[in-house]
Amino acid sequence: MIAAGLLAQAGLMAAAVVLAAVVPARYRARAAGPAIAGIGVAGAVTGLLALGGSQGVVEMPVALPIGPLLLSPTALGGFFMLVIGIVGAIAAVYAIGYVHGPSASRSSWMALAVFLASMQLVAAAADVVSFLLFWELMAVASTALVLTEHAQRATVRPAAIWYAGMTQVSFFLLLAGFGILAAQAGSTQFTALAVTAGDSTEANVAFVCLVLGFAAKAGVVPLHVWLPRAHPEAPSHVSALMSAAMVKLGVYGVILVVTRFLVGGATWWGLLILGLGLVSAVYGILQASVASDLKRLLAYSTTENVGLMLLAIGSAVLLRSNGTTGVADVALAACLLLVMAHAAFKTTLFLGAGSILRATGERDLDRLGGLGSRMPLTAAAFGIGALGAAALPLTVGFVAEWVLLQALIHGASASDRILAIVMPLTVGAVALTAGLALMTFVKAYGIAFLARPRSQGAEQARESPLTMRMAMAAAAMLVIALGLAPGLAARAVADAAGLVGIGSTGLLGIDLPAVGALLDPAWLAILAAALAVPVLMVSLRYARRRPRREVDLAWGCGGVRVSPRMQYTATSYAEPLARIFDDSLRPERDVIVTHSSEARYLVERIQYRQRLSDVFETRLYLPAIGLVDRMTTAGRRLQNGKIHFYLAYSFIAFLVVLVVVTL
Amino acid sequence: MAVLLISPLAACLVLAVSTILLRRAWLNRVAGLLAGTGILASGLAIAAAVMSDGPLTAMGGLLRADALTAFMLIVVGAVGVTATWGSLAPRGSTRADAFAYPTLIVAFLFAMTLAVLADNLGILWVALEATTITTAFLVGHYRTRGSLEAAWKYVVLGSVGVAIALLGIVLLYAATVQAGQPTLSWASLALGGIDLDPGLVKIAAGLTLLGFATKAGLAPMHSWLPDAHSQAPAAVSGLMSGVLLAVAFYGILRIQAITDAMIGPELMRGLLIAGGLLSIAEAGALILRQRDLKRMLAYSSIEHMGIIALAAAIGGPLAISAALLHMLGHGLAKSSSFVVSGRILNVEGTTQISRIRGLLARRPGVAIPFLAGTAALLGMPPFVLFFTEVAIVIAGFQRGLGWVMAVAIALLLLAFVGIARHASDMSFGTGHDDDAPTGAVEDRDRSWHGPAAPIALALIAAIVIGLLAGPLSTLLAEAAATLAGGS
Amino acid sequence: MRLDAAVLAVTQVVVMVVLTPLLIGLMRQVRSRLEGRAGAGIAQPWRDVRKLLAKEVLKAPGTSWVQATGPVVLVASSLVLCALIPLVGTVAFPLIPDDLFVVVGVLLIGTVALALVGLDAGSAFGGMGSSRHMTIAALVEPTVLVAIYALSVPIGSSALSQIVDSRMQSPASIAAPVSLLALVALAIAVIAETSRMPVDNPSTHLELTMVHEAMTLESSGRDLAWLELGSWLRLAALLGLIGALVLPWGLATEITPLTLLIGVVAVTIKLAILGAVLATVEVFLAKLRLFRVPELLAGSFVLALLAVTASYLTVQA
Amino acid sequence: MSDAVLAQALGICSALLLLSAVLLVWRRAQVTALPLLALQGLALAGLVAVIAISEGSLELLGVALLVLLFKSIVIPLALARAGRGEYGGAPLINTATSLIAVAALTALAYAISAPLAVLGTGPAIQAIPVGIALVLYGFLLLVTGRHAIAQLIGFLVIDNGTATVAFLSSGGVPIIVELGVFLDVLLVILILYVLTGRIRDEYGYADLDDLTELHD
Repeated sequence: MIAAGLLAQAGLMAAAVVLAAVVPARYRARAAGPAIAGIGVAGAVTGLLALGGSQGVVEMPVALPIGPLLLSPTALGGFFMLVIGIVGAIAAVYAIGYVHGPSASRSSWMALAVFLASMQLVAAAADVVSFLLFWELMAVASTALVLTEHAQRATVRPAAIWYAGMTQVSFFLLLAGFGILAAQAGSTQFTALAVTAGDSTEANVAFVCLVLGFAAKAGVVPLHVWLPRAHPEAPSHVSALMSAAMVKLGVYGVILVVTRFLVGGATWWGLLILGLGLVSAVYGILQASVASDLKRLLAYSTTENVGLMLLAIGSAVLLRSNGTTGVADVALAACLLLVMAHAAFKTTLFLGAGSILRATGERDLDRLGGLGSRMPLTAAAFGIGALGAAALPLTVGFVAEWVLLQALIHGASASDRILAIVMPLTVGAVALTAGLALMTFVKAYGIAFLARPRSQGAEQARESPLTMRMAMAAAAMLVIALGLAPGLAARAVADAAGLVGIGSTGLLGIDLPAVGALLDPAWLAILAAALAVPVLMVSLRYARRRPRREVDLAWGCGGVRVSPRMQYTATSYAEPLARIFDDSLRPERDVIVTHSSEARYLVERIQYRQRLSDVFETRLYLPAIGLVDRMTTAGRRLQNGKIHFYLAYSFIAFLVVLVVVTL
Repeated sequence: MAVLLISPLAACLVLAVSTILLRRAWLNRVAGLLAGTGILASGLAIAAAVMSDGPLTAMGGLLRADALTAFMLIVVGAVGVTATWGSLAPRGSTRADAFAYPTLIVAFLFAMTLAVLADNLGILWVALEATTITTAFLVGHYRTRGSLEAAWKYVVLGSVGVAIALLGIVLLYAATVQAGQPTLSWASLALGGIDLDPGLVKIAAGLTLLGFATKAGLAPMHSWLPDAHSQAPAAVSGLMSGVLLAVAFYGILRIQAITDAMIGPELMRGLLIAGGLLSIAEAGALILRQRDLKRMLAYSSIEHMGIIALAAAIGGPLAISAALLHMLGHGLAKSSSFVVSGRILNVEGTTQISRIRGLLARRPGVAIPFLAGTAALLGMPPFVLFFTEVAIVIAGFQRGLGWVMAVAIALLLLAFVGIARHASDMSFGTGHDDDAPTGAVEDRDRSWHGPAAPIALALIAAIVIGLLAGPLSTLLAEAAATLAGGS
Repeated sequence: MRLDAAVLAVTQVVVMVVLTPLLIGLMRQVRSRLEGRAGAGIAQPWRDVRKLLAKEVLKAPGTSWVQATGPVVLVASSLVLCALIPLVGTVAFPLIPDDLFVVVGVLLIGTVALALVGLDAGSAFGGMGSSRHMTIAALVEPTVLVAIYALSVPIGSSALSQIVDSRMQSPASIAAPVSLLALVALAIAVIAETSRMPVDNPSTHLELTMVHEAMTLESSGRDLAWLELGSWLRLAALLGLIGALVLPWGLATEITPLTLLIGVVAVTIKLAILGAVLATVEVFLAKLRLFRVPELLAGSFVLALLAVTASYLTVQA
Repeated sequence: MSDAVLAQALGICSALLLLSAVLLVWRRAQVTALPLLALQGLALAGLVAVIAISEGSLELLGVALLVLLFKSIVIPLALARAGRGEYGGAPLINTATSLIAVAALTALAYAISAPLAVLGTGPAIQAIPVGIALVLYGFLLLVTGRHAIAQLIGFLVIDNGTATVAFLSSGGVPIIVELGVFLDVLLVILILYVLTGRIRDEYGYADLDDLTELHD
């Protein structure tokens, strides 16, 4: 069954590629879209089977004696395949209605099929070479997708280069890490790599390489720089796939490392992962909270969520080495729940952002507004996604964060000083993250959908076509359904990683006996509904008596003018925060005051400009790139065109070799 | 069976002579392609024969073919076909100086075939030097100042470098004379039966390696390469980058097999690692700020030869078969890329990277093969170079050369970023300076500007060979075993 | 058990709805008297709510469904808070534990509803208030969670009823340094979250200093009534929580009419005391500049963190 | 002829080879360079002839004649035609430095020839360092020579050195290889000759200083 599922994915991929290539442009979306959705469904079904314990192998021979390539998903792989498959299917359906211009081209559809299938097969890979193969294939396809609109915007090209470069960094790190492991194990098959590593130098180096490699793909600070550039430039269904599915494979990799390849190990392993997660979470959401480009905001929020996932993994590693395996399991469960939650709400949000982009041509929040009434379904779906991203109760985001916090507060113990210091700080950081996420998504939703339109595009927005609405609704429904019935998710998560002490209770609530906590959001919803009834009854009673009366203008203390430019914008909304975190965000601000020509005291206009760049990019990467640049510029002098120099190189090499061989 | 070995050489000779004597335009046009096809066919035939009957010999042992030979012949033939077919001039066009060109191309292919088939280090040397001779005027074909300069540098640096190899071969011969069994046959030497003085073998091996490394384009002996490759006509650049380097490296592999049998692998490993890392570093540094497309491709060849050198240093069945497959994959991809770069030069009038913009939007027929070739060269899956690079790194770690691999990987990143950035600068975007968004580019040029089939076939082959188990993997394994036979 | 919990929840909700306007009235009255004014009487807030409910609602152009639903969500969330927090008794629902993280989550739903209402009309003041409100909420969250963490460490659970229960059984723990630090931190957080002095001035009429008031500027009629009531309920519930933590006496541990009565009386007294104290303190405080608020909150975060660290020391001892 | 005479002849030829090479480095003018090159060819031919006689090999005698014909007559004459009397500017390093370099390279040649002692103890083996020194000098000429002809001469000196080593160490490589090598070298010289002409046509002189158009 598993083998059939894997072959079905490959077959559907081939079919989708062929369809995309041969079907004429008019029908292309309707032909390729469903085929790609099929890839996702096949992946989800295969993943579900693998999660349920089915096993199966697909072998593929290669020319070199490093094969055969093995595909055989484990339960954990199946879990990720399931998540990716569902996201993929939704995004593919969405794409049918969404694609236009370059994103409707042959190459774009072909790349999409390859992208989705290779992501799913990464989760199925059971040996180093096939893992790296599909990993890199996924990178190539996604780079092609990021480049889709290269002829439309000048920002696409640098984004793709950053992405390709960082992806290659990730690939090389993984190659080195896996190389070390394979050399140690004498085999490239995962089953052989699965050895408990001692505290050897090789294990340490391999650990760092692998974790950093996966972290780069997951968009973890400080390797995240590609993410806020690439995600916004890609077409939105691709952004959704990248953000909700692809970066998860980085998390998958880290989990593989700590639960399969390098089990146990030094305390600093756990601290490293936790530290990376902590910094990513806080930095990511801080950047998101001050971003005004909607897709950039969502991209940084991905960094935040991946940070939380890593933080959970790091705590699990620390707790396991401390001996509290029950709590460690809860932490790992939190990570997987976060994966699921993030996949659900980030899909919703990116699809929503795409819907906005398609309707208005804008992704700058400062130019949106008033879309709630113009695009009701998009507004509702985006709203639900935003609630999820803000981790508010009744959404899956809340469940995941709740489990994480339960693990964290039960993790510390007085006997372990490191944990006693680390855990409170972690809780504080998670809380700050949650608070800023709340602010971020209130801003995103409030500025985009409420108030009056801030641009012509927003003014004339119309609701998106059916397939897009279907996809958004499905994704939003997942956010709520998993939030109300997390029991199912909990069971899946427990199966995926072989965790004990995670179960379901009540109306599919979640039960964590290891930390003595349980939560049944369905009952909470019922309670809330029951309490809301009398309030609503009162409201309705008065509403019938005194209906709402439309007025011409809002009041605004008498200060509201007609111009929508008088409204608060995303930039102004985040301004207090940008000021508070001035030291870590380092925004560039220009205030240009033009005085009236008649009198210096009169101001004709004031221009305020604020640019937020990524601190890591400007402080870490650009200097490093500059250094390499200077070195290569110096290196160019070696090849200065003078044949005498060239002969001298040969001569020197000759002399050196002579000396070496006669020594 | 001896006829199998002689036939490709004879065919090339006949073709070369006919181009001189007959002076038929159609023959001149397709002579290179015919020679390439012949070599490819004989390579396949020899491969089949070798795999069923073991090594073949001819002409009193001067020519010999084993699995490695057969594989190299396939490389020469396949790249020859790609490069010559891909840059086939339109029918009826006349080229200045056209009569020498086809003759030299065929002679060039002949020399490489001879180098691969000869079971004598002396003849191998002669054949390698002959490649310099035949390509000198090909490099200088365009008769511009640049090509003249390139030709001069090429001949001087190439000959001087190869002269060092001759010194090494001479010393090796002296050692065999002293041991009482004078021979230059690598087949006999690699068996390890002859008791040579290790000190002498070390000198001989070091010098031969250095000499062949010149032709193989390994730093610091590579200086001729970017100039020659950038100035030669596209087909010649493709042939030089795609096979000449590989054939020279074949010489290194033969020497290595001999020394491994006699003095152990340490010396060659050390030298090859130094050369490999230097090459990758040099290539990475110069690609990053490269201004010319063809020079960039040339440096990429240096980078790939560095990778192959590292693989040779690692040794063992996995690394060696990866190195061999890498040669084939690189040959196919690089010759296609050079052919496409020739088309870019034709249609854009320049190979300056900064003056080529928006290629994909304006000329998809050229840009798509260019991008595909670049992806292949960058080791992106599903192209075969992905598998070989992964295999080489894994083999390196298995050999305990972890730090070497780490450094190599870090340096490869430079080359990757450089090539990726240049390729994307040239291909993507609108092609207008201001990068203003344009809905549709008006005069979109979909023509391939040359035969599409060879490029497509070469790139498809560069994918397929990685996934082709069965006969290919047997051939590779046997070829690797040939080299490891003595140790 | 579940029935018990339901009875308790209903009691708490009803009691709080009745008491809250009176509490606000009390606080205003205390303040008026201290400032030398007569005051409007304790029941004035009640009258205000009733009046507002009956008034016509004005709908500005561009406003959306948020204008109408936001206030209802705020009130509902506040009511859920009243049901979950152990105000009258410590009998919790088995499947909806009064887990502190859940409580905070519900609280935040109200915060968000309020912030969205502020943004809905598109007036500059609404946005300003909303922005400030959310900024403060974001910065308060670490303090709240870490303070909760500190309180949960000694008993190994984050369920409020269990925390309060354990305090009832060993009153000495209330005065422990851990508890004091955590309570101070929590109190600051509550003040910030409910927009009281010195973070926000609830009775300000200067638009540029407003936080809470700015968000409700565009609401009228029953919307405004619900917004006011919801916010008051939040304040009351949180004060009640602090009351239960500081003075955990009088809470019903099992549900009988008598214990319920005692609980109701106790919570009334506690709220009255805390309200009066808060109002008194507020008279002597000036509102902080907005950009000084983070300092206050950072301070409270440090207190909470110290509390956690201290709690490990205590456990060890 | 007796061994002693042969050894004597061998010594004279080796000394002439070395001397001509040192003088080539020292005196940088075409007027002297080409005769010196011819002298070197002559010495090499003599060396081959001596070895041929000592081994009684007719083949080698033929080789000696070929060497004589080409290396001491044809090539120097051809170069004289190609060079047209020019020899470019002064070498890149001055004469004193060149001579110090020569001394150092000679010492190096002897130092690295130590492992070659295993080949035997005869006078031929003793003279091998001369061949290696020639190769090194040739390189020096190449690296410092500014003119095309100067580089050609450097290349020829390297080739002479290699040949010297070949003949001294083993009496020459197999004849087919020997012929191939010879042909190759001739062709390379021919090509460089043609290219020199083209460079002159293009630039008006055959100085290599201006050949720096291709660079990074």
